[in-house]
Amino acid sequence: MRKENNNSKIELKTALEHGISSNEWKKIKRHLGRTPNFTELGIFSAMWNEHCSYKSSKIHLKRFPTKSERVLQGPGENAGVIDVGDNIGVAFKMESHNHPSYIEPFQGAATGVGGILRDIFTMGARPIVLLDSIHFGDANHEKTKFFSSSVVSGISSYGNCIGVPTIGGETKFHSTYNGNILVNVMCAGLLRCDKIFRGNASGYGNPVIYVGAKTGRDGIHGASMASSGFEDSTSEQRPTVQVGDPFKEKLLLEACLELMNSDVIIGIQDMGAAGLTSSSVEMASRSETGILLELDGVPCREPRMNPYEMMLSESQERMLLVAKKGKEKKVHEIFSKWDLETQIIGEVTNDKKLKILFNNEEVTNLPINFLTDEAPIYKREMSKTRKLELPDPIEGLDENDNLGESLLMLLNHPNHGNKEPIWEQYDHMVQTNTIIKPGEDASVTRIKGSNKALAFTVDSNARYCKLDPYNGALFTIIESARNLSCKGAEPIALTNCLNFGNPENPKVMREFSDVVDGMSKACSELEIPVVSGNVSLYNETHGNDIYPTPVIGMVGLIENHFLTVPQGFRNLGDKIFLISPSEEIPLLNNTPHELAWIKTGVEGGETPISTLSSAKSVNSTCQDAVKKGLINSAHDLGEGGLALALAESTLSSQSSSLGPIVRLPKSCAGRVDSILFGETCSRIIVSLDAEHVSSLNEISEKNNVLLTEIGIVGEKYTIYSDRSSPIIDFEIEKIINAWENSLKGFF
Amino acid sequence: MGFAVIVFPGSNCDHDCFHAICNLLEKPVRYIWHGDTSIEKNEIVIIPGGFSYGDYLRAGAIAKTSPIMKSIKKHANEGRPVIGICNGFQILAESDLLPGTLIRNSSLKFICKNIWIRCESSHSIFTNKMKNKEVLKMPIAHGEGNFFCKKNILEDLEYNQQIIFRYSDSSGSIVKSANPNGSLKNIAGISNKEGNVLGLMPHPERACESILGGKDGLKIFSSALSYSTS
Amino acid sequence: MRKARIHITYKNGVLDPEGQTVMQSLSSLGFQGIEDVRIGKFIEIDISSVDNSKKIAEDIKRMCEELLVNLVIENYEIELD
Amino acid sequence: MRKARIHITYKNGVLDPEGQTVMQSLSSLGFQGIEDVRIGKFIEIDISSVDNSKKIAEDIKRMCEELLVNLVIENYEIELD
Ligand SMILES: Nc1ncnc2c1ncn2[C@@H]1O[C@H](COP(=O)(O)OP(=O)(O)O)[C@@H](O)[C@H]1O
Ligand SMILES: [Mg+2]
Repeated sequence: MRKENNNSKIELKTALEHGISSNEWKKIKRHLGRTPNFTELGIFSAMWNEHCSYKSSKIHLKRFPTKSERVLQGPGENAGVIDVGDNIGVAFKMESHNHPSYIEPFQGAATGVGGILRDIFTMGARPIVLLDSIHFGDANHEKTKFFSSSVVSGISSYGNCIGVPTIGGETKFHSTYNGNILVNVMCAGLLRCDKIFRGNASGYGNPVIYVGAKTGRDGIHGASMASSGFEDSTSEQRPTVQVGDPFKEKLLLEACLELMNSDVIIGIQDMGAAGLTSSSVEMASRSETGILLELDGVPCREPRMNPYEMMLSESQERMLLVAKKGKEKKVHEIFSKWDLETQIIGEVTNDKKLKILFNNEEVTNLPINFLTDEAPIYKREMSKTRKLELPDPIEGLDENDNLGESLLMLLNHPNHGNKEPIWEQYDHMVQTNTIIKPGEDASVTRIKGSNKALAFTVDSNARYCKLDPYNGALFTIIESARNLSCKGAEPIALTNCLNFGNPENPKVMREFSDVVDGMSKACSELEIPVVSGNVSLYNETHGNDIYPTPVIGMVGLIENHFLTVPQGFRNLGDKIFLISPSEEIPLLNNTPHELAWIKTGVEGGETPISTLSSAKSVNSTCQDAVKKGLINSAHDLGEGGLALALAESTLSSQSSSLGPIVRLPKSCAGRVDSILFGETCSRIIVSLDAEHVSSLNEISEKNNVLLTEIGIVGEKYTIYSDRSSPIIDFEIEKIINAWENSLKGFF
Repeated sequence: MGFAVIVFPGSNCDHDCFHAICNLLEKPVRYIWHGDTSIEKNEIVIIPGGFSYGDYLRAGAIAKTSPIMKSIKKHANEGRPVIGICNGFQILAESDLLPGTLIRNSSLKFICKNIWIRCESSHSIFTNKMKNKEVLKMPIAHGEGNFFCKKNILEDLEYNQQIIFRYSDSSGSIVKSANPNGSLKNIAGISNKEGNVLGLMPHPERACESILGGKDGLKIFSSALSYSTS
Repeated sequence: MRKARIHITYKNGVLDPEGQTVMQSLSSLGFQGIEDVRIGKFIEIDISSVDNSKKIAEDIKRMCEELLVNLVIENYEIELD
Repeated sequence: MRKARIHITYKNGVLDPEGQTVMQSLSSLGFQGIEDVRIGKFIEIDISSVDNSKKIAEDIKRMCEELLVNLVIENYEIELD
């Protein structure tokens, strides 16, 4: 607990301890014409830190395309909203909870879920799905199992209790996250397009109401913690851990949605990081008003809490709302029905200031716009763009290695093994809409009361982004769009979480900028706007920055939910085709990155890309084929290339006795291992009944993509090259056995 | 004649049950808030799944103190049908409307997946639309579904034919590998001695449409309905 | 202000899956000679009351029987400061 | 055979949602004057060991720190019979 009170004179040293730089400190004193008191300093530290102000990233994020005919709300609100027709809107966003999850993985992950849920229902949307992107250290690192199992139980305990299905996600292990795990959670909800709520504090004299859990000393300095790197001893940060209460959140969710249906509130916002401070300031800022808070009314969990602590507490499951004057009673009634207490703690004012009273004393008086619009923005130094000139990892692979063994090795690796132990712990079926379950390229949820369905995917590819940030980011967006297309969904918008190292390192800032450029380019050409997102910087330990890890969460629209397909093979005798770009694929791009990394630990070579126009054509071809009901399965080729994709379509098959019998096309040149495991952008394998082949051909020609017949669905996993004896020939069992238990003990 | 879905703070399968009855079974259904007390005599009560009161203390423990529980007890004691699904089963066990108790899964983990259950007799109120020993496919989604009771109670359950569903494999064999949570004797659902109160861990309301993987769940609701109307 | 401390433990013969799992994990961590692990609850209740100890003790007992304890599988013990 | 009894409780200032919810529910059952409810764990471990008390106590301490207790948010106390 902080000993200073509001009368002690604040020195630069204290400001520095609060993460306020000496220049910022000067700026504050100059603008105010005085030295801020301790509570005010706390408020600055919260508002001006990286987490709230985006001071290092803001100038870059402006480059994202954020508009389309469907976008009803772009970045800047609690969540973005898109219009999917019939007055149905989808609100969605992704949030990181990396640092809290490293300190206490169960609670950190759980409260991460809580935070993103609140962002969604404050928009007036009922949350319909959660997805998680989780990155852990090397699978053999001593702490990895502790982190992976705790994070998954944390997500599961919170999401399951609330009753929002976790329908998808991604899980990766890599040594770059040994000292800094990533926990990103995405949530989407449904609302009526004509009833979007925003975090506004308008109407002078309207009451400001506090609702939800009591305020404790949780996470004081949590927001600042999230913005500074880790040192060895996390023990000093321990008392700030926040414990989540999913039950209270469920009550808040139901009460808020009921409230929003009753025409009594103006605006509502979650007290997330930097709690009461950021919620009140941001609401006033959006409406260009002021707020007067009387902190004596704040419900406190602990005795003798002072204004500084109340303003900075990060206790979970709390909301701030502005109601219409005279409707306080109605607000109170609705919340009490849900066993929640409300407390009026202030009002909207017209002086554009944040004023705070405590014990009849004014403890804060700060101009709102100085806290928000005039918060520092940095154009951080960047090193020159430089592709890492690393050797192509195929050089380390022995051409004569047994190819079957290589496949089994991939299947047995935690990054590709069976993820069921994770998603079986998540209630992925509640709300009875999940029509494509986790374990696929994308998951699909239907919208009751309409024919529509939504497809969701989260993807990242840190290795490609490390090797080549611009193209890595481009690749990731293309991959997400392709994942959705495999379900027959049209990609319509995305959210993202940009997980990077220390922005004060010019190399990191260069990576950041290039990733933003790559994303922007892909988004504008594919016409997929960015509608919300989150930036997590200072992901580093001992000066080692993590690989740049932009995580993309993309939403796709399916007009007829009966027309979507799984990734697993369905019928014996179906033909297997490969859809790929018509442009010539340089052999160089066919690098078996994942296999090389698993076998030799080497990462290098080129990040695979395709032109955006050919990516679009491949995606459209698949979408059209699904929409016309031509194909029975579709699966994206990603890490591990063709061989792994075929294995996944085998493993996902309901029947557990169907597998590919494939002959590598003559047109494939180069080393066989590179053809089997090489990672080329924009390829999809589909299976279909012979009678639909000609129709598929027509679509492919129309879209100008290459359609290659590679085999049929049989009862084994068999691959031939040009010789008469197969190069891989496995019973399905063998594939299953290698894959099934590779994550034993991790979750 | 219709269904009433009880809503506790923290229920989260209430909407799903409502949807299943209203749109798939196409029968009348309404919600009853846990703070209310009136149940119509001819209503079939469903206590849905979820985490009533966060499942704090013990799953279902706090819910049993809600006002509606008195009315449910009365309803049950008058021989009218009550179905507790998942958390609803836990609440019924806590309220002594059903014997035994549901403790943590033997894996200590929450499990959500499709499983098979076998209906032990087609004579009960809730299985009269099924064949004897019919095997049904249905999801489970729980962390505390491990049915436990004392030996003498288990004997009573068997003797009185109160075991309505057991976890089985797809062919109907009651084997250990088909038991997802460690329940005694693979028990997935039981009734009270009179047979009008059913508790089961699997979620029939999630298995009422082909697009979600099957319609077996409807049979439980329609059995209860045909009993009530007869 | 009075303080009640309540210990809730499983009855003999009741399965304790959590205790069993913890026991296994402890053994695999290398701890030897562990014969049994039982995991119960420990509840502390603060009461401000003008009632006498007897009344408070009765209240606490009722709390246990009505809510805190599942008498089918659990035992409890109350200590009142 | 030795018996260790371990009490695990939340650290001061850490939210105890379970305790808070139980407190509300006790109040709505009509119990008055309840100021706080905290719910912790109570673990009993039986050890058959030829070691001396000091060694056993050290072992139990290590069990707590390595497995039983989440030191970030919980405190513990050990009693050894
Ligand atoms: N953390 C998770 N939560 C939910 N679902 C997951 C999670 N991790 C993986 N999955 C499911 O398993 C599938 C395969 O996972 P993964 O191997 O990580 O993805 P990819 O095939 O994109 O490399 C994902 O598409 C997803 O549906
Ligand atoms: Mg993927």
